[in-house]
Amino acid sequence: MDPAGVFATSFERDQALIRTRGQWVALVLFLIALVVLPHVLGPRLVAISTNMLIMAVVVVGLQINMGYAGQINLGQAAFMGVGAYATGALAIKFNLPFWLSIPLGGCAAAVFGFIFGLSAVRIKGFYLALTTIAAQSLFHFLILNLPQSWFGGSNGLTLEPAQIFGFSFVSETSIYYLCLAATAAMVLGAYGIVRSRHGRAFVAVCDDDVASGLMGINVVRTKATAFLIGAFYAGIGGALWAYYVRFVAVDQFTLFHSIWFIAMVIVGGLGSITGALVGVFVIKAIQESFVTLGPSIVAEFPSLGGDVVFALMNVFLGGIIAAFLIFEPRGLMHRWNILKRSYRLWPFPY
Amino acid sequence: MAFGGVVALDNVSMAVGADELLAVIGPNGAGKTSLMNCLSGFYRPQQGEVRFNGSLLSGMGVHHIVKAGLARTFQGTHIFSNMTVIENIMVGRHIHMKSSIPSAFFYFGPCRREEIRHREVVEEIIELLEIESIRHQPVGSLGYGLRKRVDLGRALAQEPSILLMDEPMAGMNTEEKEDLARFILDVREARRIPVVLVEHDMGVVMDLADRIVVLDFGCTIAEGTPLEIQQNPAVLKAYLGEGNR
Amino acid sequence: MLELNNVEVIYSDVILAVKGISLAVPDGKCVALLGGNGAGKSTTLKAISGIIRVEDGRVTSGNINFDGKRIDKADPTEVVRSGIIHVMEGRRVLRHLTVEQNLLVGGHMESSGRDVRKRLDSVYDRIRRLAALKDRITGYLSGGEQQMVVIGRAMMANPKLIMIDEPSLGLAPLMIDEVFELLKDLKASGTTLLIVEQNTRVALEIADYGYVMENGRIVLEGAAEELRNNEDVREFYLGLDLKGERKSYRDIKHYRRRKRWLG
Amino acid sequence: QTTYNVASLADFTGPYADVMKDLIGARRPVIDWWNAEVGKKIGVKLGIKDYDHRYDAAQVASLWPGIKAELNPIIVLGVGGPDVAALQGRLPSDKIPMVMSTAAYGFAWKPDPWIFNQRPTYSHEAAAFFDWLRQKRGGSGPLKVAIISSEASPAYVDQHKGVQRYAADNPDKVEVVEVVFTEVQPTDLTTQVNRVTRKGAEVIMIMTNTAAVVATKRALQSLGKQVPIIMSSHNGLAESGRAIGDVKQMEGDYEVYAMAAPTDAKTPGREFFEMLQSKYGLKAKWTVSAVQGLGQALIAMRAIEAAAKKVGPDKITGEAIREALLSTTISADDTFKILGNTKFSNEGPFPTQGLVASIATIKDGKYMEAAAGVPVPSINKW
Amino acid sequence: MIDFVNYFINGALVGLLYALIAMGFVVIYRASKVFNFAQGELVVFGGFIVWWMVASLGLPLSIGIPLAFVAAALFGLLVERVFFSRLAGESVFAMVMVTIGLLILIRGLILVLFGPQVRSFPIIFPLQPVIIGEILIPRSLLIGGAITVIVGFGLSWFFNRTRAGLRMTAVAEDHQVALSMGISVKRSIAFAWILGAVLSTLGAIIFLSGKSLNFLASDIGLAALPVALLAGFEAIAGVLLAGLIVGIIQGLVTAYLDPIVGGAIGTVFPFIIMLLILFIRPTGMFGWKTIERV
Ligand SMILES: Nc1ncnc2c1ncn2[C@@H]1O[C@H](COP(=O)(O)OP(=O)(O)OP(=O)(O)O)[C@@H](O)[C@H]1O
Ligand SMILES: Nc1ncnc2c1ncn2[C@@H]1O[C@H](COP(=O)(O)OP(=O)(O)OP(=O)(O)O)[C@@H](O)[C@H]1O
Ligand SMILES: [Mg+2]
Ligand SMILES: [Mg+2]
Repeated sequence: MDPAGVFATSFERDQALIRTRGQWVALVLFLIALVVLPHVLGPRLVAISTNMLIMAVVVVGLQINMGYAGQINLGQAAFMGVGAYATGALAIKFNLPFWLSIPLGGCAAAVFGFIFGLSAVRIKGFYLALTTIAAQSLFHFLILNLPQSWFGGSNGLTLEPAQIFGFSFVSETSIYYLCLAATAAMVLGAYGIVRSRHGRAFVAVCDDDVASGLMGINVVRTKATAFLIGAFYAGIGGALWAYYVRFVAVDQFTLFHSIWFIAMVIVGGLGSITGALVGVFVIKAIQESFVTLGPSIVAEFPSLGGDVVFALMNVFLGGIIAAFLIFEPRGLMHRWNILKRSYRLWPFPY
Repeated sequence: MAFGGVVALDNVSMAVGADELLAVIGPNGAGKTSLMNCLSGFYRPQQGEVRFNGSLLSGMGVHHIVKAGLARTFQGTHIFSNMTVIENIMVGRHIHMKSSIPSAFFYFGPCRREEIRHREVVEEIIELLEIESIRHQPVGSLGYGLRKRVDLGRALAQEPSILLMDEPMAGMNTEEKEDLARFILDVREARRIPVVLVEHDMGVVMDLADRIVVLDFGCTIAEGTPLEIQQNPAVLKAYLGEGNR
Repeated sequence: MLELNNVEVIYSDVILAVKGISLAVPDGKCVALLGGNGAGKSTTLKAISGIIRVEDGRVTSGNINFDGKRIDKADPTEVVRSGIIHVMEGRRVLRHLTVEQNLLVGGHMESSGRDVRKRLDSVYDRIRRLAALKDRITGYLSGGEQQMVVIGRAMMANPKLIMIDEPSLGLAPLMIDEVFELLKDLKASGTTLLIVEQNTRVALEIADYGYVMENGRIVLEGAAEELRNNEDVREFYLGLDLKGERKSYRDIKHYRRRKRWLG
Repeated sequence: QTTYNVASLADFTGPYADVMKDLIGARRPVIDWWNAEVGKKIGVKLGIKDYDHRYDAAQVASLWPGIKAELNPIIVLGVGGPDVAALQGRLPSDKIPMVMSTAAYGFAWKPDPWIFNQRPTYSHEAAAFFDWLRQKRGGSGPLKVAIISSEASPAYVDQHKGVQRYAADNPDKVEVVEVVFTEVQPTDLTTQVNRVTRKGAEVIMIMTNTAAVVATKRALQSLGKQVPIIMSSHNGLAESGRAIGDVKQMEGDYEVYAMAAPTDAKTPGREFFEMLQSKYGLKAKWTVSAVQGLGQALIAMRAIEAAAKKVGPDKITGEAIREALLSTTISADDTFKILGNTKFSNEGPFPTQGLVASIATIKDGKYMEAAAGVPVPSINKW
Repeated sequence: MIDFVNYFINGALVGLLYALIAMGFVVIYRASKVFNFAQGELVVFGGFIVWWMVASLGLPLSIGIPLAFVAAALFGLLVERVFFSRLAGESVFAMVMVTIGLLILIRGLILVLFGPQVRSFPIIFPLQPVIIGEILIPRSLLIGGAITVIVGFGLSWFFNRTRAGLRMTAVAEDHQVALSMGISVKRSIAFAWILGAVLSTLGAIIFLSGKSLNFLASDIGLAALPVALLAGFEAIAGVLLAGLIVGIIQGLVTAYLDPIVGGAIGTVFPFIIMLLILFIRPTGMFGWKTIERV
């Protein structure tokens, strides 16, 4: 939003994401920071950043699905898993290069998501959202019970590093850049989608699906599309994950992971792509600092005993999320918007 | 059209001519909204059919009927309250926009051009309805009257070839009704489309309508020009009441 | 009995919707609150009933007194217990419940089941229509029928003061007469009324006193009689021309005619 | 004296947080002991640092680069599945070997290992038990086995798949009458247990978790049947006994693993443990987890010793340790008889030959060894 | 044949247990319109309270269990006080999201308060099964099933026939309207959570009697979810039928299909049934239909 006194003079201007020079500068600086980050930070932080980037893709997808189209999605981890497995299988069996197998992994997840979304033909509201929980258990069941030669069954899949022109993405830094590029593209795409007619259709369907039907929006298709997009993002995230860890197993994609993704969306704020990114950053940062801090606390105060300290960490983490929900149920972005609004009105507060 | 034991519409036949403003009136619960719902495909009549320009509408999916050129406003508010005014009206443009998801993903290019093109149409409507100042406000925080105006704007954005309006004036004061009446007349003038209007404000109906259909308990009890209707004893008894001429 | 002094209401900490209004509703009288769209009428009612707080709004200054007690800090439930019922705009029926269940909810403060039935019968008695509809699911009722349900529900609580937001909204002429008949009846039986209404003509018929709001402020007030004869009210709210004839909607010229009292 | 670092992965906040106290409680004193009594002599000092991996592969993956940078470890002490999952692709390029505490998984059974399990897979251990029990039973027919498993984790699936493979290849030795699937916390297993006992199951294998053991035990009790249950290290007699309220109720059941059983007997392992207790501040209790920690740490220490001998104390690298692990036999005495003679090979992450298992049981209400040095048969890959 | 009967009866009883857990979802939904994702955690928490009272403090069952119910109720109240009292009137969606935070929090709390160890849950119902001919019925499930049926019909009566129940239904319909009628939304939500916590504790007792307990037992919440969906969120007595359907089908599938498939198809089957039935009845068998009016 513009500060007081700045007015949009054209429609392009009005629609642009970035409107003032200050914002441009900030964005460019941020991107530069992301690019030079591996050269400044230690490898642990780079690894964390890579992790965040992958999560960001998944959570941005969930944001479109949940924050825009209003469909709680408890299957995001499963969709991510489908992407990871598809990518893994394609890379191993057909030797596809990563720049093909990653998008195809996304597509596989998208198809899986779309199938669940299609139940919107009949099922509505909360019931629809909760059917995604079936995605989780189906995914788990299918992977473990389909022939081992397809997806490795209980053995999982082991991948070779991503390669291009003889360069392989083995080092932490190279993987980081791979993920950065993919995530940047996906996030930009997400901004595009939510600003287009599709994004509006999502919000409309979420607000009032009867009225949006009568506005010419194909409600079922829109809902299914929301799942499709959410799952596509999850799939891309899963594919990146597959190349990052280079081993894919069902227990890397559990319901509990989905719940954490949802927590990230909530903390960031529903209905904002930036919010999703903020949510990933905040939760992941807290989680990682606890993990890092924990052993040092135990080393400092051995009398406390490891398990107590660590259990307390869990409570902290849960408590922080709960606190967010109580004091800022609409997420960090909401608070930020209010701040911006008062800034815009400043110096005339009301 | 019946719901369980409740017969909402019973053998109603009517026709709207091109460029005609047809008002439908009737006491509460007469079936006016149900009629609108049948027309716009939201209800599927158990008997009978709806035709528009010769093509059969009944049985088509709701969003197909919209694409065929039928737009409507709602009784009460069925507006997307989490969206701003502009976004709401842009939703009305949905059927005219083509961009696919991949092109939306690569926003810059055709998708953006399309957005801007349609945005211009929307701005025209905003100007027409004089809601410039609330353009960027979320509709959820607007008063009832303004919402109804946005609702109309959304319908207009569909560039319909027939417009159904369900109690557009409800919740407005006289001045605003006057404005809205003006808008309706303007639209009719500019677009030359038939309008079906359901309204309880007799002043509005009598002044604007070319022809009036009166429903009661799902049946047509009268049909005619405003003057004829005003004199019709059945209508007086069922609807207007003495003293509400 | 109800008094507002310099009340200010803010939504989400930024939108000032009501900018310091004062009004009084005397015992047993009917007061009408008029005004254009977005003037802040509904907000005022919500501030009185306390519902405002669940919409992220706040009364930031001024005070609201009812029967000598301050209620601007009170919980909505306490406000209702003290005898004020707020009928919100938009026919908020409990959609999945039947008409009768809706009414029973209204009578939830009654001490015994028998008393509730008694009230129920008296409401059915007053609003015959509801008796016929009593087993229908309210979500499927027509707009006008729903309006009757919410008024009936408010009556079930046997309040001292009923605040009704746009009672005539969406009602057929005959029905409006019926509803206002009902309100008159209520008034005659001693219930105090605060009505927000767009249908100025009928509102001023029943009201003893009226306030006109614009942009969050009260711009005009006076006895109903006075208002009815006020030139501006006549033109903008009653739609009469200078001779007292109703203008035809077809003849309205298309330009901004609105005269504003303030800002 | 050259100082090297050992990274110690542990699950403090995940699902196995409860056994970690004993596991890592045993690792640290071993290293202190080694520093004092062995390292000093050969001129090597080891540091150790714990990392919380929450038993989550994602966490391991994000921890690992930091561990490398911060600690530059020459060897890693791992716990279970997630470590293997997240690191098996990386260790070869990082040239750091990892020694695991738990049994191996089928999915990690690949040649050219950088990951080393002191124990074979759960299926191997189970097979060793079945052979032993069949011999003890006598007679000729195959041993009829029922498996209670779960699909909650791929590791569980791996366990029963291995046994099924063994049974398929050795129809004369083992017959799997049925695999029953349950949830992590079964509601009730009476009908299922009734069914498998009627099918003639002579032993029920449960290597998933204690909840399944308890539910099965209750089912057996209510049916009045006496069919022994065979468990593994993580859900063994002590844990299950605690979970059911009293270890006496586990009378006649067994646990099996390719390590010494933590019985009260004065074994060399036990003596070593008590020495650590008195001299090196070991706080862990004498449990299977502690034994795992001891065994794991000892393997790592002995490998470092061997590497130091080969390349010199100042030139130890992860690679050298791996070489040493693949080329030397770590004798049973080196691990205070906690493990048998251990000889890793290029074929897989665990010794494919010459392994022995211990079987423990509850007899007259007392935890004791039922057999030791039971040979582990070989199973084809599944 | 006798096997079939056995699987059938056992499946039905397990189904009733699911129904009891699902009732926790439904009750909270019916009184506050909040879908509680932390239901499984509530069960585990209830279980730990019982364990703490009976096994750890060593109170006799007759004192320990009532005390555990009281403690659970207090916990439910605490949840409302801490988490929801501030949110009254906020969107339902926000409240539902809170339950996800709650899920994570309760897990942490359980770890801190009771530790990660697997605990032995006290034997509340006698272990000997009821044996009728060749049919063998676990006693805890049988008694639990009976309790569930009674509780189910009782609660159904409460919500559908009493004025207090109606009041809560009103809250679940529309928080704002309820407030405007002077109904305390907070109190209704508090009641919902108290009831939910108590029911969960009851569920834990039946589920865990004589078994073992640690925080992974919360998976029962997941198993009960299809039951709640199948019945419809508003249907309290309907949950009983849904539970029976799910339990019986799951029991039979586990017995006859699992060995054929060689995998745990029994665990996914409830979800498949749920999807199928939702396709026929989109708001569950007895849930309120979505009212779509314009
Ligand atoms: N979906 C439905 N299910 C059940 N009954 C319905 C449904 N839709 C309408 N009805 C019933 O049909 C009758 C006609 O309703 P409708 O909404 O068409 O009236 P209306 O003429 O628009 O009245 P109003 O002027 O009050 O809006 C009412 O009695 C209503 O209860
Ligand atoms: N929940 C809300 N959040 C933010 N702003 C609000 C909210 N509700 C109302 N407003 C703003 O407060 C102002 C007054 O609104 P209010 O609903 O009181 O008007 P009204 O006089 O009742 O209008 P109408 O006759 O159209 O119902 C409007 O400008 C509106 O934008
Ligand atoms: Mg209508
Ligand atoms: Mg209003």
